[in-house]
Amino acid sequence: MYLKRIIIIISIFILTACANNIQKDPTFEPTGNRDLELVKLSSKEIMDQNPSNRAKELLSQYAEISGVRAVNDKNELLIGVDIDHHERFSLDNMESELRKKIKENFSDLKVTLSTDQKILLELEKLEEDIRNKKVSNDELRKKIKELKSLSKEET
Amino acid sequence: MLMGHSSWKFNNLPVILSTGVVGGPFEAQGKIANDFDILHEDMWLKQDSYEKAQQIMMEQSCQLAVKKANIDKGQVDYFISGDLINQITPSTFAAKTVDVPYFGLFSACATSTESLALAALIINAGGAKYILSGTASHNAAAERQFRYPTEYGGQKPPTAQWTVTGAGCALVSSSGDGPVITTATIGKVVDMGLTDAFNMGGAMAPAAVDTIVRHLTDRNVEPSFYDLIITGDLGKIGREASFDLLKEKGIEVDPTKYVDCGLTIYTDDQPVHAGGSGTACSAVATYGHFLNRMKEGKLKRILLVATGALHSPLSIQQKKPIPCIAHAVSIEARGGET
Amino acid sequence: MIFFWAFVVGGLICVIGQIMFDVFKLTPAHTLTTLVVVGAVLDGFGLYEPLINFAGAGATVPITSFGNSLVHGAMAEAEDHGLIGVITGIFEVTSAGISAAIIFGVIASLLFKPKG
Amino acid sequence: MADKKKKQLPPEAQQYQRLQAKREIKRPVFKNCIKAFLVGGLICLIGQLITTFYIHFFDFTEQTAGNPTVATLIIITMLLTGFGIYDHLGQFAGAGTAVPVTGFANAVISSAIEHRPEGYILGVGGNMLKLAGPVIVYGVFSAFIVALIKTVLTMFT
Repeated sequence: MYLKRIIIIISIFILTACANNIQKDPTFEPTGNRDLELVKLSSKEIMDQNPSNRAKELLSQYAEISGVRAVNDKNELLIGVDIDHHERFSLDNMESELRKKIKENFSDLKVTLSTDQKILLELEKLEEDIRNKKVSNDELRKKIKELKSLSKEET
Repeated sequence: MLMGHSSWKFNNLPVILSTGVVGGPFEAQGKIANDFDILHEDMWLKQDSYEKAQQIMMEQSCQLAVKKANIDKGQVDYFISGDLINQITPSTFAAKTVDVPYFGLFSACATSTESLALAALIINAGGAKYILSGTASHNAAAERQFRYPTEYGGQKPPTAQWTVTGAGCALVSSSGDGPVITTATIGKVVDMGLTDAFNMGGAMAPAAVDTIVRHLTDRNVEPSFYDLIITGDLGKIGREASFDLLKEKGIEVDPTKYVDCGLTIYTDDQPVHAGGSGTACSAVATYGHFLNRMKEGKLKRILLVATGALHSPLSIQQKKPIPCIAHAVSIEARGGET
Repeated sequence: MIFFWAFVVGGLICVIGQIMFDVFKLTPAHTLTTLVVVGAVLDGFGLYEPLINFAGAGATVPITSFGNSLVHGAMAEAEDHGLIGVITGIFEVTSAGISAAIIFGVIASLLFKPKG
Repeated sequence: MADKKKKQLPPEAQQYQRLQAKREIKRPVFKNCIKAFLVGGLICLIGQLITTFYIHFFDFTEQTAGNPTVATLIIITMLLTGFGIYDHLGQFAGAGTAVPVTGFANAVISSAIEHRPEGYILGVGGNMLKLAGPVIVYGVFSAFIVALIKTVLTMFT
């Protein structure tokens, strides 16, 4: 009988724990389009981040997108997209549509677009580092390559 | 001797000299814990398999019965036993330890009365002076033989029954003090087409009713002749279904005098679903609880109807119905027969 | 959000299993086998992957995902090697669940005794 | 199917089955479903928490975090099974603990520890997949059929 009680207590505990979690982590917040986080990075920094900024602007037109992170170097553009949760049923279609759109606009760069939480997290850190000038061009290139291969990994 | 078509009347009145009753940890928390001679704390009895634990319980109950009767083990003429596990090996190994000529029986949970009836028959005919008759079962051993591994998280429906961990043994003799075995009725295999192995009580009820009806006809008595009619392991469902069925056949039984061993052993808040079952169920409840009440003078005549479901895991997988059987033995306090 | 939907979708798949237990009186083995086959067929129609995108562990933890990933392994290999890949690729993706269960099964048999 | 079988029985047996059905304790389907929903959902929620943990603290993506999540759940199941807790959870939750991958692991692990007295090769090895075997067998076979049809269809289109 106390088994029942234990299960109820655990479930309440976990439900509240993850509710807190949702609030703390901005990437899980379905912020919607208007207050979309668009931290534009200065073009004078380590590497010209203009393509990234343009990509962010382009993607912010989509109502389904609740957050964009992007980083680029000379030849690569890496974009992480956070999509509203109720749109995730059609995630695959959405992804290929966005990919097509970006590729049309950035024909001179190799584009990698991902909706993966991990990529979003890493891009956020990387953007922070660029802003704080904590990362050299070489390191940036290496990091982008690393994330690109991570996003291609399956299971 | 032969009484009616399928019953025996034992004119020489074989005596149940003594009994030995052993139980497990779950039985120790039950209603009749005081009626056990030995209660084990450990399901394993410090053995390396459940089957071995069951064998040890059988051996202990035999030793207890022999010791209480104050006879030498060498004086026992036969050992009659059986159980539910593959080819009744736990009984066989126990028989090797007991070291007397051995009859191995299989009647599933009705083995206790089948062996008691055969023991009485042999004693009555002068074929032996002392016979040990008993059965044992072990919850975990039965679980893994008939259902799932004991640690598997399968959900049992409320119709399921709980196999008793324990052993009960009676020493039957041609002379001495104690309750006497007066009659026995051998059951027929009855199959009403039920296939749910998680509802054995419901499947076995018609077999119990069939045997009770034939016993009453053969002995030409009313149900009220007995202080108690005790069924083996029908559980809640089987008890009620058999009660209805008896009524349908025009036999009025006083519900307070119609009890079930499976509902006697455990308390209501123990998670045994529809009640206890297993070969030891009727043996433990009768040789412990009911014979003790008889010794106290609270009971004069009882009819024990142990019921057995004779299916195997194989027959269930092949979608065969559950064949059932019930054997009845009447036990009376000395002087009860007038 | 993903946590909420993982809870709800996972819970609902379990309710389907419970209904198969109680209403259709199927054994656990029959129920789980049916669910795995259903998972494989759903993936055949391309319906399981969107569910995983939507519910995360709510769709990957129930046994239905087993059928899904078996098909996935087979399909991935088939794209590279054609029809023969269907046979050779089946365990490509699923191996984690089966191998972990077997490995920890053996370890458990060394460590534990059933409690009865 | 069941009705057809019932009609072949003698009338006496049919009559008894009706009588018995009245006395049979009904399974509490609704209550069981609620319990299965809560516990099953909870297990998936824990799975999601583990996945999120792996994504945040290790180099796993949503795609690749699935395998370590399953392995972690199976380790937890091993401990719960070994300490004799999982069977009680199973009695409470029914399909809630049977349908998630933990139920599959429990089927394997409980069979493995149950059959240790029969030796490691024939006991543990031989019986380990006794309960989980059908799931693997028909999972593989149905996946084969589905993948075959899909491959053939893509070849001709």
